[in-house]
Amino acid sequence: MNVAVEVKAETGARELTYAQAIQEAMALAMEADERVVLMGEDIGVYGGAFQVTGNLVERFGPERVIDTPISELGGAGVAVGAAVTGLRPIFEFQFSDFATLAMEQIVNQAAKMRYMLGGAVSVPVVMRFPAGSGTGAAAQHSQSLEAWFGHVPGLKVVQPATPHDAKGLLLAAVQDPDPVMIFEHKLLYKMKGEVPEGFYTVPIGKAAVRREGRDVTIVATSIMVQKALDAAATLAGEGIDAEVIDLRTIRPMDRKTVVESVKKTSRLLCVYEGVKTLGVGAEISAMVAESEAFDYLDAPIVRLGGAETPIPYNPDLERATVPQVENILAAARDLVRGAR
Amino acid sequence: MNVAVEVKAETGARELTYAQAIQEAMALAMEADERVVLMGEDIGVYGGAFQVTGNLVERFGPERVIDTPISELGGAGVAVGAAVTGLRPIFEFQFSDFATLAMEQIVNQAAKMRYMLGGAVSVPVVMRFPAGSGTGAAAQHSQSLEAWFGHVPGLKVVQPATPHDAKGLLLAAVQDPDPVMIFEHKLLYKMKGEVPEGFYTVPIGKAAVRREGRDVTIVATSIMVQKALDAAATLAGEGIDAEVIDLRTIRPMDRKTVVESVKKTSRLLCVYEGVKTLGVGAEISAMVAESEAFDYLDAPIVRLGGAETPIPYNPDLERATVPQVENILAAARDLVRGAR
Amino acid sequence: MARSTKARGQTAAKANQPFLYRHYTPEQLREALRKMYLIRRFEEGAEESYMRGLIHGTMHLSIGQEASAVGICMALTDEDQITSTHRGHGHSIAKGADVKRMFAEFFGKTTGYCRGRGGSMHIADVTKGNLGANGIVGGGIPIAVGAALTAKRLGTGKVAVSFFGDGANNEGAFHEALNMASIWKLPVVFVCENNGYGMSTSVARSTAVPNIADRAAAYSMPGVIIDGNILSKVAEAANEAVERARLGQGPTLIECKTYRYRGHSKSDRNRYRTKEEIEQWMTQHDPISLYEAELREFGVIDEAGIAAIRADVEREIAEGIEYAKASPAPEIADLEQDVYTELA
Amino acid sequence: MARSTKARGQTAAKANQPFLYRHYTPEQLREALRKMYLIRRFEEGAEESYMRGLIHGTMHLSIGQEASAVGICMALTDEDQITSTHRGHGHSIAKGADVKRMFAEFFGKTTGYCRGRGGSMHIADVTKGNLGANGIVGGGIPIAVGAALTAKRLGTGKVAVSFFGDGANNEGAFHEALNMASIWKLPVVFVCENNGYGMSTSVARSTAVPNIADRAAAYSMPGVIIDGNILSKVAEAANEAVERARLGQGPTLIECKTYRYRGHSKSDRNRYRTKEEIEQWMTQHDPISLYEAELREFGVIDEAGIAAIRADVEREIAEGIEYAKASPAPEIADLEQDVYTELA
Ligand SMILES: Cc1ncc(C[n+]2csc(CCOP(=O)(O)OP(=O)(O)O)c2C)c(N)n1
Ligand SMILES: Cc1ncc(C[n+]2csc(CCOP(=O)(O)OP(=O)(O)O)c2C)c(N)n1
Ligand SMILES: [Mg+2]
Ligand SMILES: [Mg+2]
Repeated sequence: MNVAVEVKAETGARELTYAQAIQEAMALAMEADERVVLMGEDIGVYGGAFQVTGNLVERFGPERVIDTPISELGGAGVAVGAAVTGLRPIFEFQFSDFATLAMEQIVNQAAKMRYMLGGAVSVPVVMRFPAGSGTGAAAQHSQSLEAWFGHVPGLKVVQPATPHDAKGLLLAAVQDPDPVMIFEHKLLYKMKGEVPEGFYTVPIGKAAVRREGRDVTIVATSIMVQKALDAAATLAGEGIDAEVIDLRTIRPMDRKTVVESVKKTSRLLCVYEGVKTLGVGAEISAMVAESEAFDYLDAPIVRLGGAETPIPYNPDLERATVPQVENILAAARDLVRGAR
Repeated sequence: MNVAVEVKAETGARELTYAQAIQEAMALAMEADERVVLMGEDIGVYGGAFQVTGNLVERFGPERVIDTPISELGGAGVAVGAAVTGLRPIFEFQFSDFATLAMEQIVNQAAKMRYMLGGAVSVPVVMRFPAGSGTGAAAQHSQSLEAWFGHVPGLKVVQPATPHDAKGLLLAAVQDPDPVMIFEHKLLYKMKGEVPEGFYTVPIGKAAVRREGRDVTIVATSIMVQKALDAAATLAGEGIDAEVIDLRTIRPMDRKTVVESVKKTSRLLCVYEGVKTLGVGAEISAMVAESEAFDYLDAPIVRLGGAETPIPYNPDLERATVPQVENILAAARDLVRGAR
Repeated sequence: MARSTKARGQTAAKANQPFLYRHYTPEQLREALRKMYLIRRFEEGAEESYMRGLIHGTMHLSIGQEASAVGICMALTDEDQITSTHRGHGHSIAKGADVKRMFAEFFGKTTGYCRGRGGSMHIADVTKGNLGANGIVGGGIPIAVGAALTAKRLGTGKVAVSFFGDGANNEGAFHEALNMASIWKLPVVFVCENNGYGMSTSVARSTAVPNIADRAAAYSMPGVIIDGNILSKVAEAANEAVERARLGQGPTLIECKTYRYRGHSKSDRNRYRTKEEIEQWMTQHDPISLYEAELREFGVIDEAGIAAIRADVEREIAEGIEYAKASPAPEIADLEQDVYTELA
Repeated sequence: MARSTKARGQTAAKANQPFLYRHYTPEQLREALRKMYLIRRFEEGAEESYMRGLIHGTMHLSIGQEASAVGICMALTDEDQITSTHRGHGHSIAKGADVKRMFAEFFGKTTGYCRGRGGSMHIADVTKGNLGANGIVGGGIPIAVGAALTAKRLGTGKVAVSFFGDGANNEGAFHEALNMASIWKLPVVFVCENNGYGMSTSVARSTAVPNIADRAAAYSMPGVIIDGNILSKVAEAANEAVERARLGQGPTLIECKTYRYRGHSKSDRNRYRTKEEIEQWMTQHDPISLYEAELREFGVIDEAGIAAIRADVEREIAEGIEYAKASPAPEIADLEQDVYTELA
């Protein structure tokens, strides 16, 4: 079953945290399909480093909620091999930074296997990556590496920004026949939001317009979506009407939604946490600059991305490393008022 | 000694292949500084998978030309540890694709160690990555992954396009106190070109204008530079005067040279072999779109990058996967004649 | 080929024969010889086609290592799964692939196993349980463990086999995968084909133990060292390990000592070993010659039988090459097909 | 602290005493006790500061593991180098770091060892040979091998020590690094601090061998298992391994069996082990109590001496915290400093 449209659940929505929404999605997937297994470090009795798997091991047992040794490359490879042969593993990296140990299996094997074998197999593996800064964990536990994965044909890459999407995109990912990488921002885990009960999917590859506006398009990803909305609320008071797009999927990118928006607003601001250079915003910008929206542009395309530095430990430095609401405000004002 | 300018050798230049130029650079570096060691798989008696190290093991002995086991992560880590403690290792990956096994040491350790330790150490390691397609080696031996590295603060990333630069950038890299990643296109190894004798460096971070022109700026990397020049020659016959920039360094990118050129030509075409989405061209495009050159642009910014697919084995498919001269010609014509 | 139950209750005379001859029928034994020939002639045919420019890229020939591929796969059913290596033609044929479609793949044709996308380094036949050769040294080892996890979890009774070389044993993936297979008691057999070198680097220069199987103890699994050029020894070790796996007793590491006659790949100048060493293996310890002699000794085959097999193999190879030549090349327009699964 | 040559030619009576007491002077032995106290009180001080919101992020405390850090570093000179782990405060102090600058780092100040960029997980003191804690499990192991390569290549006579946990032994980096250290006979000592768990996962559930040192055989190096809570045993094993390394005889793997009293990090709910288990270790096998008793038994120290050390440590900790509080925070404008080396 591959649901291409967003199914609205019959039952009313409750408030759940982002982490709870993911956990609920995993539980639903496991109930519905016994081929679904969870793998990762300390996801069993510990409940996961961020308590996302919680007590699922009690419900589904250690045969389906599998604590792996600290072996990211091997673990990811086992998940890939299991996916090719009939399971539907959801593999949790404890921190997205540790993906650096498993790029071989993700990029050379999972992403390419179907192609290299001429379509003879599918690799329905889901990998979850707790990402981002803001926790004081410094340079090796705070990276936002989603751009790397967006550069790899064969992978799909999503970045849910709300509890609703965290659940819906995970359920879509589990059903997807191809490898799906989910980047979850650690600071979002405690964010609350409406989450429908029961089964629904959010389509991979579709952005969401979170706020309509006429003056400037702000395309944001992950935790930056809320910051962009906060900025937009302030901007509205200043007479600047911002459209905020939640990109949701990095690969394949929803060209149409972004391009249409820029044709309307004539201004584009990209906001993302990953390092600015060669980050997701570079692609958004380049995609628009080569599109039919180019002729509509009234101002340079501005990117607000992470600083060109590893994430520092000191909290004030750390905060200064990634875009904040005040940076979005300043950039949007400049863009619209033509300071640049 | 840190030479910031391009030193012209006294002695006349001879023709060397790109591979010979690299070998000569390594030999010079080893003669000048006994801390320089080479590490990699089969770089000793075998001479390297692409015969780049050749017979250096005979000249410098197995203690300085070190055959590693097939252990990319560990080998890279040993090189990093050696660099921090006083050696100047030049580490060869047999194929750049195998960097996927060593991203941890490159990205979490080499790139960040100086920063995490507040400047207490430097990591003068050089890593060489034979990259690119065109050899019929299929999806796991043909990738162009330089964009990933360009996204990582703490690394410097270069892509020499000529034998001259291959030697000069390698010598600059060996002297550099920070980790430098060198992406060498496999198809360039046999390319011949003038190479001065003796010691000289090509500055990291400076692009080269290979052909001046007024109608369109073509920014190309690595093997695409020659293709762009070939295209430019044809275009000249059609009355289109293309400026061709060899980017040379991916990180830090030479913003000024590119922006100045676009201000002159008003049109930008980016040509690179890596996958188009989130490849190097995305950054070039975005950098220009947010620069003062934006106001000079008369047409959308066009990117010609690799297809959104793993590299296929069949030679015709393989060729179709990456930009060729005819694609550059078509794109440049469209850009200048306003077909788009 | 599956284990024969028929072959079990044989005459008492057989009881003194080696395992192979007790366990398999004469037809199966002759089929094993045919496969060994087929592998060798396939690779010679591929080599020749390469020289003639019909195949491009590079290739890694396993000539000299046929007993290991065939002996291991004799213990497997068509449902059992293998992961293979860059030197994977032998595994592919031993696991039941059709040389027609293999040649077609090498020629880059749509009729090839990978529709021309994979070539030699990614040859696979999923219908026969071959999950594919692999361009990444050690890349297939965790994947085989994953296949074994599926088998255990879904109770399919399948066994997974991971082939890899001596060089691969120094990769982190080897370590991580063997450890997981052991703690989870998965039905997987690790087969190290130790041909003495990883490219130019000898085991002595790359590996801190004299035998790769010495490392089995680090994963609390049996480590078995065998002469990988003697088919009967390989098959016996394989059967034991596969049975152990199928009974839920966990993984085994088998080390087959063998040798490759050809260079590492098409660009090897053989500077790291002597002509004498190569000659010695070829003339004194060739797996096909050794097996043929054994079959004759046990009266399983005679000269005519061997000649028939050879002729049969020649025909199959010639037909395979013709098929490959005649097959259509892929359409450029289909370049991006199969990057993703097409959704219905 | 360096080996004392004075301590060698002592009276015959000493010959019956354990290695530690033969090898080191009473001052050195008392200094070892002081360091163990200092580590414990430093971590308690850090914990308290964390609770009071003076330190942010997370931290991994090594309380209960002090004997291993101190015992190993006793065998090292200031020039010898170590790589450490996420649980690295003890290694740092044992290798000679000043707690002032450690606190300052945890408080995110410019006077900290990493100028506020690194925090607990990257604490380092390169001037004393500590190349740094590491946020990546197993990340420091190859780096230590690299340090040993430098030592061998440049003939510096230095030895490198890599600390890591039991969990780290299942990382590919462990395997690759130990293999290279062995084939190249490098002056490096691998020290596994086996505290029974990698986060929540016990050795039994994660590792296919009962002892980590059982894996030493897979790299043809000595594997030594010791009670890591008995300082004298740790120091003896360390001296032997370091001497072996310095003599060019290659690496050793030492496994110190130990236990951490606190949770894995600040967010651990200890659901994977029992209160009784923790109590048992704390009351029956505390490394500081054990060492103190030994020192008393051998007459190296008395109550007053212990009290003096404790008071001294208290003062040092209090001063350290004050220093950290009073130190300046980094300037935001300096954010991108030290990403690259500034060229002259
Ligand atoms: C990760 C990785 N590193 C290096 C290579 C290049 N390479 C291909 S085969 C090979 C040697 C492999 O040796 P071994 O495992 O003994 O297999 P053999 O070739 O002897 O069959 C090397 C170094 C690779 N393909 N993948
Ligand atoms: C590569 C990597 N994987 C996972 C983690 C998360 N993590 C941090 S410490 C730890 C447990 C380490 O266990 P062990 O090596 O036994 O050291 P201990 O914490 O017991 O001192 C884990 C899983 C990490 N930091 N790095
Ligand atoms: Mg080999
Ligand atoms: Mg532990």
